[in-house]
Amino acid sequence: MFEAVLIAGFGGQGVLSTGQLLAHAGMTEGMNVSWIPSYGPEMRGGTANCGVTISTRPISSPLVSEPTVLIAMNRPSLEKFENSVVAGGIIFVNSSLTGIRAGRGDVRAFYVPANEMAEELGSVKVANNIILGAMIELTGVVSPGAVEKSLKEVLPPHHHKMIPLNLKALDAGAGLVRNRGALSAGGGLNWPDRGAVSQRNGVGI
Amino acid sequence: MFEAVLIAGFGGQGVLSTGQLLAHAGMTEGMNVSWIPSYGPEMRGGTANCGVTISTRPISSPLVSEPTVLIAMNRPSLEKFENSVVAGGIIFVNSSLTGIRAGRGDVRAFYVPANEMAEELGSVKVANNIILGAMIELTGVVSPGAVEKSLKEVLPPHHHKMIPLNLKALDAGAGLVRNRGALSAGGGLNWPDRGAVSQRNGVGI
Amino acid sequence: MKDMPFHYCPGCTHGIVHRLVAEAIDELDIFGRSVAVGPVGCSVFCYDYFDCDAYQAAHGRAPAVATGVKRVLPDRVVFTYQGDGDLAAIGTGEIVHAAARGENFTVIFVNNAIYAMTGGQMAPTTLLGQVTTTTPYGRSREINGCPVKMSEMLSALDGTAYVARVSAHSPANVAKAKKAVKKAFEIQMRGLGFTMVEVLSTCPTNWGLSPLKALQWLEENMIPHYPLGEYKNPAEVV
Amino acid sequence: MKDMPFHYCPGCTHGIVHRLVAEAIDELDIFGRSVAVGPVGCSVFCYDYFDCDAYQAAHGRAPAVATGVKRVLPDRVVFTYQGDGDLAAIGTGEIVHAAARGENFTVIFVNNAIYAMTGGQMAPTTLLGQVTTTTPYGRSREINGCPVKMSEMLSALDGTAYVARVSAHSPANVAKAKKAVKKAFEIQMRGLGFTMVEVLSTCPTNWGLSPLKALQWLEENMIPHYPLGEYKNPAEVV
Amino acid sequence: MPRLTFREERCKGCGLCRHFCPKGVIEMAGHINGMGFHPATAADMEKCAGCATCASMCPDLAIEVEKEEKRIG
Amino acid sequence: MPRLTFREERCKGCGLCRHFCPKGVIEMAGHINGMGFHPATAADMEKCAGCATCASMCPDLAIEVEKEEKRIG
Amino acid sequence: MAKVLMKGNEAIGEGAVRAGCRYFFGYPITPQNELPHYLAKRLPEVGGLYLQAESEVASINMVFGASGAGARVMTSSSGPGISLMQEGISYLAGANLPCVIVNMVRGGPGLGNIAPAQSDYFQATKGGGHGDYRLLVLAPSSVQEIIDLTKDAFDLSDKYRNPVMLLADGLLGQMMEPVELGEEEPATPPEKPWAATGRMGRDKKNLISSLHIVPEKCEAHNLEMGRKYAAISASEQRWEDYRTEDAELVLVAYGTTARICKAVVDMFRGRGRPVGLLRPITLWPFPGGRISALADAAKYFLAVEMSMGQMVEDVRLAVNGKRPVYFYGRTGGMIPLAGDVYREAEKILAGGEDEQ
Amino acid sequence: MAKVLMKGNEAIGEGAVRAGCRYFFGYPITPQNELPHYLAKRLPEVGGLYLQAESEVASINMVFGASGAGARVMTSSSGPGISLMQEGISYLAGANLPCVIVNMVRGGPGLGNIAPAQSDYFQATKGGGHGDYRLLVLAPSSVQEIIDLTKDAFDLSDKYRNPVMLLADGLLGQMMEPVELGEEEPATPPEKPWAATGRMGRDKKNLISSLHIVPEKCEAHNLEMGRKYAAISASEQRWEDYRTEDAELVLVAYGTTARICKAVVDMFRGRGRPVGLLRPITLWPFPGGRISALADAAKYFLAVEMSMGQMVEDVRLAVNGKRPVYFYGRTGGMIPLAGDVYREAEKILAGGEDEQ
Ligand SMILES: Cc1ncc(C[n+]2csc(CCOP(=O)(O)OP(=O)(O)O)c2C)c(N)n1
Ligand SMILES: Cc1ncc(C[n+]2csc(CCOP(=O)(O)OP(=O)(O)O)c2C)c(N)n1
Ligand code: SF4
Ligand code: SF4
Ligand code: SF4
Ligand code: SF4
Ligand code: SF4
Ligand code: SF4
Ligand SMILES: [Mg+2]
Ligand SMILES: [Mg+2]
Repeated sequence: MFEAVLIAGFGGQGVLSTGQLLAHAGMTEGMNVSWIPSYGPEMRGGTANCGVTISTRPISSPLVSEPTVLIAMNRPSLEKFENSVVAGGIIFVNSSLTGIRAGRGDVRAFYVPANEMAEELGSVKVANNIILGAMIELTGVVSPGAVEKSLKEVLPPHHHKMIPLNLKALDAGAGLVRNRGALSAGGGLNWPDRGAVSQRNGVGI
Repeated sequence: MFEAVLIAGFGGQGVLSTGQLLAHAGMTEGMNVSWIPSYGPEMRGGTANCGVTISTRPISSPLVSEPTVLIAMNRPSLEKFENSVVAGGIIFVNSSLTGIRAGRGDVRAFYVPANEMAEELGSVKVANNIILGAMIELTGVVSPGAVEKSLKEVLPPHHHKMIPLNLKALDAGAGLVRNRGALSAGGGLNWPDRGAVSQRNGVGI
Repeated sequence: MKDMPFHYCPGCTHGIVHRLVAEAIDELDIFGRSVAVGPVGCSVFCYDYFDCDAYQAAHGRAPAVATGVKRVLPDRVVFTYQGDGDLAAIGTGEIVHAAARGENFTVIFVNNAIYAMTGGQMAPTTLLGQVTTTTPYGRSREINGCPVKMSEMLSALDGTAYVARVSAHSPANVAKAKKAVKKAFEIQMRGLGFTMVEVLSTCPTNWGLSPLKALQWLEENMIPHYPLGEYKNPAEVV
Repeated sequence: MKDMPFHYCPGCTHGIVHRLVAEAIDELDIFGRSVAVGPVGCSVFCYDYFDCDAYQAAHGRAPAVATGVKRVLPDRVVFTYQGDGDLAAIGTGEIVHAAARGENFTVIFVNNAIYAMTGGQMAPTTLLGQVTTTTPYGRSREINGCPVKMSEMLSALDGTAYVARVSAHSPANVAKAKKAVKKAFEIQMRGLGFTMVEVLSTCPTNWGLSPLKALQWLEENMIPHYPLGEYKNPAEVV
Repeated sequence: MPRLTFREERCKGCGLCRHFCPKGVIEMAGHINGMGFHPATAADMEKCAGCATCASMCPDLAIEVEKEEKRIG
Repeated sequence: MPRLTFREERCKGCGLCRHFCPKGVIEMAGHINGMGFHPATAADMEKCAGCATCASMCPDLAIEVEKEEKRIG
Repeated sequence: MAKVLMKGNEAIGEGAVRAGCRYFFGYPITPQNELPHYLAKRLPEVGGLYLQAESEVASINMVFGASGAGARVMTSSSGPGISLMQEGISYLAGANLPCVIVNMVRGGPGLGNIAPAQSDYFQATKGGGHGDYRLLVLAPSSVQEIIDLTKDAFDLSDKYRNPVMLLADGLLGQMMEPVELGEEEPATPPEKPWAATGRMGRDKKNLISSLHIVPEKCEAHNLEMGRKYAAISASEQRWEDYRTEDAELVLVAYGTTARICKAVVDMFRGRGRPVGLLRPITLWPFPGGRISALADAAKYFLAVEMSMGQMVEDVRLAVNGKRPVYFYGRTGGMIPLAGDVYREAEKILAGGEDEQ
Repeated sequence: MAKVLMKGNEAIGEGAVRAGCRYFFGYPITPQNELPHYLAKRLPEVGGLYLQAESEVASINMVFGASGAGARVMTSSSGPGISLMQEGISYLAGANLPCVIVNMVRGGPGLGNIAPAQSDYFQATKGGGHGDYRLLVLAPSSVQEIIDLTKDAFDLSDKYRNPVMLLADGLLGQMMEPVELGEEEPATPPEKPWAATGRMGRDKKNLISSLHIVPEKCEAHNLEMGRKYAAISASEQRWEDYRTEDAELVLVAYGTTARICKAVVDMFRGRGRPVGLLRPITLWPFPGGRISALADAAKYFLAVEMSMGQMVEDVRLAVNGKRPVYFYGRTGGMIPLAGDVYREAEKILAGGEDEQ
């Protein structure tokens, strides 16, 4: 098993901690893992991304230059990284903040209106976990149980009260996958207009 | 012609400027010259020395590690440098501040009670020029005229009033040599007791 | 000011201070002969916004760079723009001696009580008790000493012509800040010596506060320790 | 004090200051737990004379070195001995921040208005008009600014406990200097914070004056610019 | 009536303008701009006094106020 | 009578002791010491008050004054 | 024991605490900030001190004082800050003081950027400061190795009374990997009878100094240091051989680039082609002996660095003309990709590349 | 024209003034003080400015500002001070700024002493600061050459927009020799349209910066610098061949040691023995091409330095295993004597010496 996951978005969207959660879950399941951020000065507004490698064999290079999975939390991320995905790879797109579709035909792309779904759940902050839930449900790279266990370790104690909400988000993402059944590459999924939150349940992944 | 002259004494005895005067005179006469100090922090009390090389051929190394002439203005200088003098070389000793004699048999040594002579002339500061005068008279490495010319260049203008005194000192030194006639190596010269200024004319060089 | 969006976080008062400087340059009509010397800190890209000729100085060394510039070009209007880490920590020697020499340039000193760019570490200006990434238990007087008051300290030097501390936490204070910045430039233009305007500023991101709460925190916590006012005026001006 | 002759020039008051420090250590009976941190300057060999454990710090960095020592060994009595070039020029950042942190050691600051060891160049403390090897036309306010008053400047910091300026130019002043040095050590021993004694001192060699004339020059020229007195006392002591 | 222009693409939704506007003119928009923020907008332009307080507190040069000739930002 | 000891080998002939001695006890010797200086010496020990002023101004720890138990330098 | 997921920077901090380091003096700079953040929390827990200095110059001189007083002490920075420390580092080396200095290298020169780089190799290994001195330079390439080498850094530093530099790049500092921390054993730093701690009745005074005003003594001191360096060179060279047994082409790379080169070696080996990697773990002393030995059998060498070519000089000195030595590098914060290194290596194997 | 007797340090000052340098920022340190003393007097005479900075860190950053403003500008120091300048030097190189930096090398490491040395060679030539940059390094060996190279230093610096270091030792700085100053010609520094002087109506703004936050751009900048360095390497290597025609043994030495080695060569030649001297004048770019060419005929090389062995690495890189390269050095302020070098050379000629 080998997955190289690239998670990218605006600074502040929590892409780094989502990656850490994923890496930690991999470690919990006894895999070799590495997590590596693109880091920048403190100022907000730029893009942030991190690469997580999860593998049954020792990891030689921790760099994720050719991801097997891309999670694009906003439009610039999709534009910047779409082409780096390996042929046959998977792209998850946060359709709430993207407004465009992936152009490649040799990868599978899924569109999740994560911001709207998250706001519905009660906090836009869990948008990333909605997509993460979908991703692990689809790829099986780690088990939901491992993620749940890791949440406790990764979140600082004073944030443990957020765990139920995070689990809900993960489950909502997984639900999208479970409910869609067979997924077709390029997924003939439509995506909502900006702000058209009411459509979100109709689209899913 | 090649002379490598080492002039050594207490800091403050003017050994560095005496060396500069000699080097300048050599330059004035169209020779290749170099002057090189042992330099130290500003504090007084240590020993200072400089090496002057005067040569008809280009000077490869300006270091004076094996002087042909040593001028020892005090006792530590004689002790430190006596052995470095080349066989057949010459040592001038300021007997006013030395109290010991050179021990080597393969060099010629001359003892000049320079401090006492200088005080007699009016200033202890010209002690070095007394020995310099003796040295150039004996070796002929530069002409007295060149030294006189150089004095004007080397002394800052506000010290030009000191030139006559310096010339007198040079001449007094030269006089020692002239008056002694043939000089024997190791010069059977006696030297004065400390402070026994009255004896000085009897000793000369 | 070049028309490009600032890279600062939402509500960061660096942007306000930038505008004040730009307005002073415009109002004094000195754009063509202005030279900016930028720091290392969140405002490291300030040269992108000030459209005049500019230098990106090493961390803390803007006053030395500005000295070099101004000594070569004495008729230009030179200013540095520096954070509190830049000016009050690593750059202490340079600012003290530029002030002592009475270097004839203007320093815009943005004090936000923190090293913002590097992730919210304690600065010499961090308040007692303030939690930062390097004072997780709060700044303690025993370990780190008291916050350093640069305006007071530099005013004690004979070389300083004009030193003022202003704040960006409310419209009225921004208006005063604007006057101080302009005055500093004017004094420089008259060749009267070293001028510095310290602007108390916010860092919502590293303080962990909303932009608005940050302004309040500034008012309630910083101003008592860093009193506002003009600390020094040149004899020629008083 | 080790019994070896000082390397200082005739009449140099560094020797007097050395003796005062040694006497304070003796009288307080703290020799065994004293640690000296020496500078780069004419007193670079001071570790040879103080017979306690010692450090030879980089030029200007004695306060940083002393910080390292004292933080590891808080029950020792640590002092730095620094010249005006060392402390007021290259070491500005280190002295300001040691003072600001309230580091609990003592600084003996020997101000002779010149860089002596390197041959008499201008120091930040050199007086206006004073001729040095790098101000051959006399120090000018326009080019070099005004002489820096460290005791005044450091007193403005909250971290300083005791700051005094004394002089070595006459027996009465030497007696006062001795009291100040001893008091500084005592305050350190009580853990009250940063203590500094600035001693106005002569450099006959680089001033180009006889030892006696140098004392007079100090009295007539330095003291008017550098007023003597205690600039700061800890609350606990006043 | 004074003219108030929001340069939406520069706005970071910090809300300082809204807070300091003495007339309650400004609100945050429901939509998100290119940088991902809810931009400020004039909800009730009628009330605007043209005092430019909003512009003076805007850290992002996102507001232009024109009142007669006066122009800030 | 107080005892005054000059450590001649440390003396640099600066003359400060002579200048500050309130009783005119001290003179510079005619001879030169190992470092090349004319050392200070007690010319008229009778007059010495044992005040130790000389020692307090000596930069070279070259003077010891003993007066009863007191000892400086 | 359970594994922990840790950032490289934090791993240095934990490694240091476990090595008995109780004093850290530093000044913030990206990309090493997680280290001071970690220690600011962690050191007080174990009775230690995290002190933020006013500058890197002050930091390194505080280290001088603390080390002289006998403590295990560390500082950390990156490019610009390390440059500011050069005088202090030279003083530490000259005074025979142990300490650990971390350089999380970023893109240069000047302010450059904060992305990972290896362009401070010369500065670290040849002496960025003045005078004849050397630092021991350790180059980890995984978070686990960071923990292990941090401990070794303190031990080596005390053993030889010499500063040790831990040289990594921003990527290693920021990266997270699972690490095995092991049992926390009490560190046992050696006695330091030379430390200047106040005499406290000791017969002779201790002096911490790098001053030797008499040239003869200064030379003797340098020769003494030279003997120490020769001993270190003889016994402390460390490296990892990765599939070099029969390699025709030997890649030489350290730190992050070594990770990438391992992937390249695996790609070649997967295709049955004899390519290996020599990974220097000590950059000084450089494992020149091992490289020289490899040069007897291998045909080509390729140094891969995140720089314009610095370590390659040491590879050339070791190979000493026996075989061609090629160089491939990215710089300014760019990281070589395995594919690019692979292509470069293929060109060499095909014999079509000029040595440069 | 009449000759003048001048100290090396003063000669730098006069050379600088004649090269059109009007700004000097510096901080005192032995053994270069005669240079600031000279300029403090001389610069005001020609309308220039001598400004004493509060430290070497401030000096080099003042140089940054003055150079950015278009001036010919210089600073000077020795060992410890030069170490403190390393961050600033890296910034200057990164911002493509011309300037001349003098290092009158003294004994190290640490405070060391003030006697002459050559132990800052690595620092000067490999980059004591962080990042991939180079300084041009010129090494005069007589007072006359100091005058000439000082002028060249400014020209090269402006030509390549790169800092140039004049590397000498305390002995050269303190020594006096007669020099021919020549006519004082007005210097003609090139136009500097890139200087940040205030726009004064200029269309585009000028920015002096070493910041390239985006790694791709930082790499491009480094590659651009790399091309510049390649051009310098190709056209600016300078050396003196002294009786190398038929030399079996080639001594390699610069500065003061080259003077001594000339005496050694003369001693050998006087006895009819084929010994020569290759004197690098540029230490970077190092005249490796010339040495490599000599290695075709010569049998042995002996590098002589006042250090523990630094330049010898560059000699080895140039010789690249073709011939044995020996080293003889004194350090810590000690100066090799001609007689000692002679004996060392004789051992090599007799074949009894191991390469080390
Ligand atoms: C020599 C050096 N040391 C450290 C840094 C890292 N650094 C960059 S910005 C900064 C602090 C900035 O704080 P401040 O000056 O207060 O500016 P702010 O970001 O708060 O506006 C530091 C420490 C650096 N770039 N160079
Ligand atoms: C980094 C560095 N810069 C410069 C020097 C040279 N230096 C030695 S002592 C000194 C100045 C000493 O002046 P001060 O501190 O006033 O002491 P004084 O000799 O007057 O007692 C200088 C500049 C040095 N050793 N190290
Ligand atoms: S980190 Fe703080 S100072 Fe920096 S841009 Fe953000 S709010 Fe402003
Ligand atoms: S140079 Fe001046 S300070 Fe130094 S020892 Fe001599 S008199 Fe004292
Ligand atoms: S101009 Fe004044 S009234 Fe109008 S929106 Fe702005 S702050 Fe409100
Ligand atoms: S103050 Fe400016 S940036 Fe903030 S919300 Fe208002 S318009 Fe937007
Ligand atoms: S003790 Fe007093 S009276 Fe006696 S010699 Fe000394 S100064 Fe004069
Ligand atoms: S004061 Fe001391 S050194 Fe000076 S003359 Fe008197 S005894 Fe000698
Ligand atoms: Mg700040
Ligand atoms: Mg001084």
